[in-house]
Amino acid sequence: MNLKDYVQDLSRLWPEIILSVTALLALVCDLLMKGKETRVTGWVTAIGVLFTLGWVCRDFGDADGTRMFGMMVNDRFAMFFKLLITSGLLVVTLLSLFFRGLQKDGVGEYYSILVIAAVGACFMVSTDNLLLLFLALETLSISSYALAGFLKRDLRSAEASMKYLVFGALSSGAMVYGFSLLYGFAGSLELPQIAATVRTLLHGSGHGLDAAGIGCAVAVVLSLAGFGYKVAAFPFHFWSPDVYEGAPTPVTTFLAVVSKVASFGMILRFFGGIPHGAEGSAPLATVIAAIAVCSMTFGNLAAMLQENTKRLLAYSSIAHSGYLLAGVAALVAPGAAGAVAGGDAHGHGVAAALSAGLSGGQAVTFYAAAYLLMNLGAFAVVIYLSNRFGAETVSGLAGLGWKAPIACGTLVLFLLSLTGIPPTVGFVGKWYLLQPIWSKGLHWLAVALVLNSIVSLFYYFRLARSLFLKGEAEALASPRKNAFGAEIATIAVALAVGTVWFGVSLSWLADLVLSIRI
Amino acid sequence: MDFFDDGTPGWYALAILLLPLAGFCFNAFTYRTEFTRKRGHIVPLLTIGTALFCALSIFKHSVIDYDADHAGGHGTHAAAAHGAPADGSADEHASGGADGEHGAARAAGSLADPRWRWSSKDHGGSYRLIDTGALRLDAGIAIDHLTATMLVVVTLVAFLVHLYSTSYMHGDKRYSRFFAFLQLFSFSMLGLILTDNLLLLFCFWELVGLCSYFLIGFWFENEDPPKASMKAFMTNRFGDAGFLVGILLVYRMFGTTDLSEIYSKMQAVAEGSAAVPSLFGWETGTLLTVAGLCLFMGPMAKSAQVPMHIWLPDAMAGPTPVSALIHAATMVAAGVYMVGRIYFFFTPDCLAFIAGIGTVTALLAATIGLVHNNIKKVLAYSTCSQLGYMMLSLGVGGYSAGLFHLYTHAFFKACLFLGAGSVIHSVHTEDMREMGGLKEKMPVTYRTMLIATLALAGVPFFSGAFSKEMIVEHALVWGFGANVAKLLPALIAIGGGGLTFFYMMRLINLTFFGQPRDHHKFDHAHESPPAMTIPLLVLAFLSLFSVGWPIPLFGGKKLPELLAPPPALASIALGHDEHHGHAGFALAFAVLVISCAVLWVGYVLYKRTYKERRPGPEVWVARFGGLYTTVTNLYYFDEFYRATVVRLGNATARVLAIVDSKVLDAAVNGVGAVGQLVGKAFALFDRLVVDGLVNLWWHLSHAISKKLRRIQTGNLQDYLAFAVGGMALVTLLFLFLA
Amino acid sequence: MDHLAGYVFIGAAMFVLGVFTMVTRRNAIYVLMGAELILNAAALNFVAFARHLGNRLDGQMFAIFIVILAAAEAAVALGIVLQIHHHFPSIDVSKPDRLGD
Amino acid sequence: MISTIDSTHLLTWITLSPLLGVLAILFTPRDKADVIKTLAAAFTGIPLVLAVWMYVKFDQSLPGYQLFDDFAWVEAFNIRYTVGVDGLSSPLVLLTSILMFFAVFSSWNTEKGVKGYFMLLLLLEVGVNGVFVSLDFFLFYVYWELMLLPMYFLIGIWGGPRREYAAIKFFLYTLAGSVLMLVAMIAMYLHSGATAAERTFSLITLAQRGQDGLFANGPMLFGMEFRHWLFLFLFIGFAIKIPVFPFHTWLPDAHVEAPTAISVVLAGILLKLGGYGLMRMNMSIFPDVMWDGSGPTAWATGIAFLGMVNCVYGAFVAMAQTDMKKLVAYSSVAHMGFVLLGLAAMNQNGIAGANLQLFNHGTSSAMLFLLVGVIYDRAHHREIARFGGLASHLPMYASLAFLGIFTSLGLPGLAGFWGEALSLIGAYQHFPKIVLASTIGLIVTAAFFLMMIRKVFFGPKKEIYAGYPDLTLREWACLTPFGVLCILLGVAPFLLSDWMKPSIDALASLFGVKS
Repeated sequence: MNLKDYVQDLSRLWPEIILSVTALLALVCDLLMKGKETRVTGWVTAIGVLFTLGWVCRDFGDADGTRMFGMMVNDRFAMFFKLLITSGLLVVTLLSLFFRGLQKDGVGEYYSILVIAAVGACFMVSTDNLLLLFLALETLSISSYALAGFLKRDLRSAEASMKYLVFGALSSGAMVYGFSLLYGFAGSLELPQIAATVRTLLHGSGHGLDAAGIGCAVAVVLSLAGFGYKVAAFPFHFWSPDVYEGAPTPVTTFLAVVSKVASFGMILRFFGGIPHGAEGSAPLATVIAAIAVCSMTFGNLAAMLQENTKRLLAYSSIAHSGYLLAGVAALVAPGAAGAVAGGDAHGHGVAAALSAGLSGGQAVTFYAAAYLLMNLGAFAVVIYLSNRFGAETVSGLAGLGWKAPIACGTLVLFLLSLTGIPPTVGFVGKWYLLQPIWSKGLHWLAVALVLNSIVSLFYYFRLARSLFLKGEAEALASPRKNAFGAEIATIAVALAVGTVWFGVSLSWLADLVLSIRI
Repeated sequence: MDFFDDGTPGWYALAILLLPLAGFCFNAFTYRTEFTRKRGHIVPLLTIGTALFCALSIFKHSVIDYDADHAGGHGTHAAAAHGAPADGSADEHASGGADGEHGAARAAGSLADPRWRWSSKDHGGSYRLIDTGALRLDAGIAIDHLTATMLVVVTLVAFLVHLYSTSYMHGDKRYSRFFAFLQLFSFSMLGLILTDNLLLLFCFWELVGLCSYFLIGFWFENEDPPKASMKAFMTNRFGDAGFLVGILLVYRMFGTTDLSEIYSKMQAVAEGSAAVPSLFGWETGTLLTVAGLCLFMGPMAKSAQVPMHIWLPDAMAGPTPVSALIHAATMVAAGVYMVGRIYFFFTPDCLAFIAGIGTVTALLAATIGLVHNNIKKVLAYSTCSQLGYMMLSLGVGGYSAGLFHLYTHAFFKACLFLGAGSVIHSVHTEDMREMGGLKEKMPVTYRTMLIATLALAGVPFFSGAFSKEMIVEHALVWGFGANVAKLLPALIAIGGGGLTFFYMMRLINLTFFGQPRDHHKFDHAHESPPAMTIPLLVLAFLSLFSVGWPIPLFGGKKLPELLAPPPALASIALGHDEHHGHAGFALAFAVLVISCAVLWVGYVLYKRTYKERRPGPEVWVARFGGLYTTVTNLYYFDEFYRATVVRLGNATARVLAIVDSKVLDAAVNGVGAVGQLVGKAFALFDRLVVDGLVNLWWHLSHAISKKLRRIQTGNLQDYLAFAVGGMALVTLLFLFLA
Repeated sequence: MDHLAGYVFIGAAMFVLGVFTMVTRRNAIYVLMGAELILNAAALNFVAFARHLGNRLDGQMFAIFIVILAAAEAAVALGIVLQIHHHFPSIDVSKPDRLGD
Repeated sequence: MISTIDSTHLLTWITLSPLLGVLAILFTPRDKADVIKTLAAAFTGIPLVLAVWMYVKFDQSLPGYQLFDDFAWVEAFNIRYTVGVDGLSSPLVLLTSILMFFAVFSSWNTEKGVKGYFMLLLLLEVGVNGVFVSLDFFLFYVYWELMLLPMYFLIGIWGGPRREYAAIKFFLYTLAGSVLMLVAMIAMYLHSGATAAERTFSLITLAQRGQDGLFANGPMLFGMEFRHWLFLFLFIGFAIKIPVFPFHTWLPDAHVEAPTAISVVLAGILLKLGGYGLMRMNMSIFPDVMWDGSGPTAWATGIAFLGMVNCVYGAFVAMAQTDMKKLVAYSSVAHMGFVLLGLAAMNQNGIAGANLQLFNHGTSSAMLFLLVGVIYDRAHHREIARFGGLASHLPMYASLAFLGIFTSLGLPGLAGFWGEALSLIGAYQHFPKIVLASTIGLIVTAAFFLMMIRKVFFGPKKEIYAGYPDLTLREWACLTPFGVLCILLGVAPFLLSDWMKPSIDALASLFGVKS
């Protein structure tokens, strides 16, 4: 590889480069301000992220699947996830700017750590090499540990970061141990080759596994532990409610949204190579589906009695990981994508399968986008409410809907979307997910998924009930001044418009997602 | 279309039907105006008067003129009556090929209905209510002798009752509304008579029930009327449910509810050219019998036949003119009319059942009449009893006799009720023990009621005698040669005459004869104004100079002879085409003699008891204490219903337990209680089980949720342990699957 | 001949010991050492496999990066442990349990 | 398939014009309550006028769908915005438009959160009308779910004391039904063609392919045929809405707690969606599940049986109620049983009866709920036992109440009779025993309504009710149209049945009925 190619490849890395520069700029800016006027740093960061976002959009069409440095792929998939990461980052940056808890001096490096975490996320979704994947993941993780504990004076923040760190150390350790085994079996660090090896070793043809198969299964499970930790899937979710509650809310938002979406990008990269034509791995699919069902059920049931809104959203995000993992299960399950299981009346062949419908990967990709929109929105309103009314519990929200109808109205919309009710993007996401799940023959998974969305209604609408069904007179909290209410509400409204817009104007999104090959 | 051509009854029939409706609408929509509030009777009187005129015209046209022209006999009329087929100008509501079919059917068989019949559908006059493709409901008008006569009876009594009410209801705060309901009732009743479709008949059937409901409950501020009205409606609802099921069966068998189509389909069955689709694997005979019995459920309730008679006496809680019109002359007779209308449909078994029910009713109701002290209730039981006679007659094949009794009964019973109303109006009580000696004070009322009483009892030369004797004759002919049980109707019909005479004379005696027992009331008594006495006089005249006389108007025939029965298609279809012998002159004479004898016995008993008091009624009561109690308690029908439905398990014990208890609440309340009980049970089920399941799920998920939360201990190393355990479990699952 | 099985076995033992340490020891330093053990188990595996596959560079690179990351992680971890020590005068990892249901 | 597009986009206007109202109200200041109410009236008036125009434009002699509007929505999945009406849906569109218009008037007294209330009400109308006109399953589903949220808040915010419970119960039940419908929808879509290009959500195409036996050769899932699963999922979705025993318990709670206008909309329209859905989906797409070529299958018998249970059970439970509104609510359960019976009959009479019942129950139950609302406004309670003698105090009110009640108990000559009678006649062809059992429901229905009349309207005057004013002009204006409809459709049922007949014939022809 000569220098020219290097430069060529580097030119495809502009988003990451700009982000990195932004992180540096934020540090420099903080130094220049001598730790005062943190908001300047924040705005600088926001502009940098916005610039990155623009760049990603500009380059979106150029993504042609070329490999870079022998470790990364510049394809639409990566671009799409970078788009999600940067736009998520932008919102998180803005929310951080307006968050009360971060309205003090000496928090300037917060922004640079945030951006560095995002850089890790960007690399994570665009690499197809285990080593880089590991590095990117750790970049994201270590930055996140620091972010979670950022409010140094806050006891809960410290506890959160410690739990996050120790749990993360165990999980990522297990993962990297699993990686090492995979490396041993596949003899390569390239994901496609590893996927092919896994597919061969875990065919699940009913003869049981040989010794290599068992080892491979252990390796995959260990890797899954790492991924599961990253996306907070049962039983690797334990850190998340505590960390979500303890961390500053914008950081929680980042962890719950950006980090999780990026992790699903990584998971799709990892497992995307396993299905090949109509082949796949049935046992792997079942294991992932089992994790998915446990996650969604656990998340939803545990959320029912939560008082703390952030904790409630934490459990909700566990459930959503379950939904997304269900899509991953559909991805790795054998069977022609989009074909009806057993429905051979119309002569399905491989050719038909190729032209047939949505794959599990595409569905997860789309759902990740939907998840990003609606969860960002929900967190934005949570920040709004805590900023303006100091309300952080469900009962504390009582009657606030009448005091802040617009922001609370958008929250209801986000909750609707999280439940999966049209005309919102959350519904479209569920509908996208259900298609491959059903067509791969995982009917029980589809039914479990929809039943779970009924359970989720219980707690989502506990919030709505508190906000609106209680009278205005029951509102205890009085609005604070200087709470950046209008700013955050604007963000929430923008996200709400997006939630509805993508829930109604589907055509564009459908075409976009279908153009992503995964 | 020739529906409105001169010389057809179309216009008149339509006017009869719609005028009362218009009157109702007028009164209903203008009830706030001064005119309607004070003079609410004017429009109704006009409409019902016009309807009466129209009814008479139709009667003249269809019965008198027709019969004068076709004095030759029945058989040949049909073709002439239907000689002019409908021309092509029928509008889109006309029943296209239907009349052609009728014509063919009628011409074809000897089973054709030989009677005169005018159908508006043959003349393009029908109103298409609904057409689902499978069921086409064309409302048309069908008139035959039965109908035409019935029209006259109903409009005449209705007119007289309207007239009577102007005085009787004078000053009532809902004066105009009373007339509105009378009008609505007249409309419904006339519709019931005129319609040519079983389902529509059912519709009007329910509508008259509704009017009855509102009129019984007219004084709804009082305690009794609301209960009585509800009881009436509910009892009828039971009957109507059966009626409806009957209609469903008929529709399932013949695919139509049009009466003439049912007739022609039955004809085909009788001829053997068509079969009835089977149901539950029953044979045609069983099916027809069951359908007939279901249909008969309606008349049983409406005509207050045992065991569904319980509502009628209670219905006396309504204003007296209503009792006269609805609960004596017309609505309760609708059941009889309906049986007559679909007479061809009833199988011999079915008819025997009808006869049996009629017999029981005739006897039971008459015995209760013996002991009751409420003047209206005595009359009500008398009505029951007479309706039993009619059913009995129809059941034993006395088609014309039964219907003829309907007509005669309408007049004298209306007269009795209006007379009773006149008395009540005058003394302000319904209890006969507080009356007495009113003969002098109310001469017109007394005389007219006496005439009607004699007619009711069947004293020779009064109208009732003619019809009753015909009934007895038919019953005898039916019963002769068969087993003894089949003779019972005849015996009871004869014996019932004595009972009737007894209780009616008791009524007259207690009311008009002897010394006044309540002087305060007696002093205020006075003869009623002309608006009330004129109807009495008219009705008494009709009871006296009855239509039973062979008068020149009918071409020298008696009315009953015009009411020839239709062919008994059902019997023919089942191969039971046995013609009962006709009663000869000797039999008729014998019946006359026996009846007179029975009447005489009745009179003697009455005289010994009440005039000569040897022994007096008290002694009789003492002597037959048990029986007396039973009868005064109305045979415990109400209690029986309560007991059976309330406590299905120990019904018998319960009946015995309440023998001594006084007359309790209405049966419907009993049914209501059961309903409430069942309803409560269901509601409980709803709350405990159905909701319970949902709540259980809710609680369960809450419980699970609570348990699940426990693993989120907050202790980091627990988390780590759980995660490692989870990893192990997932690995095991993986290995297990692969 | 290479001794792959031996290396892998030792790696596995290190992994298990690491996990065991992390789960059972309360002292934050021990817990972090457990994490180091796990990471080093992976590193050992990588090197062993790389050698087994023919002296491949990629596996060895991985091992080196694991070491680097372990260092970075330790740095952040120690910072956090210090904070914990500041808030809860102890480095017992099971002490902070304010968060939780 | 879609012959001509309606150039005026009439149905789209009917459906979506209330959205303009939502926007208009959104930008009206909160304190201008009168303006908001007027806007709401105007923007429910527009669909009403347009729906009347639709009635005029609709060619009653044609069996298929008419007044199409159609364009691609998501081409990748063949999702189209297709709307059109036939004889089954267009009467319900008209009914919706009428009820919504009067619902606005009957909620004129609303004081709490006026802005939100009328916005949600208008949004609700979009959802309901949308469901009736949708000819694309996806669109149908979107509209179907669109109704949930407004209803939740309308009950939950403006309802009675237990409103929160009632609202979430309603929401949960309906959502439970609709997610199963979602699964069925996706399964049907995926099964409807081999390639993405062949797959469709079009209800017309799905019905066509379903009738050609497309779903008959699906896989066995957990021991039951594929099409039976789809049928079951769809049925549960609609059964909850109807509501069918044992899915009915949301109804009394929702009805009792909801404000009057919302009860009217619930009973008058939302219940109809279930019956409509059964015809449009279950019967049209899976005729072979209910009809095996010669007679009804166990599925049809089961539905008829549930219909009977609804009739009898609903009536008995209504009898035990002491709250007027709850009584009326349970009477709805009983009445909707006839719809099920009629549909299970699968012949012209039965389907016509079911459809008449849908429409007429819409008017009569709306009227009854309005009537209960009128008395509640005055007495502030609905305890049957505490009333009495109202016929003396409020004669006008009583007259209209009698009209409503007797329509509801199926008195011939009034609208309610035809639906019940035809359903029974139709069902009798296949299920004589079940029909016999349902007649118990007829009797009990009469019993509880009469009991209510006796206790509420009859009896001696009570002084506490002496001062109550009779109907106000607004109440009168709200009630009279329904009264007129009750009578008009009682004496001229052909106005409706002729309108529906071609479509009913087409539907019945799937079940061996030759028209």
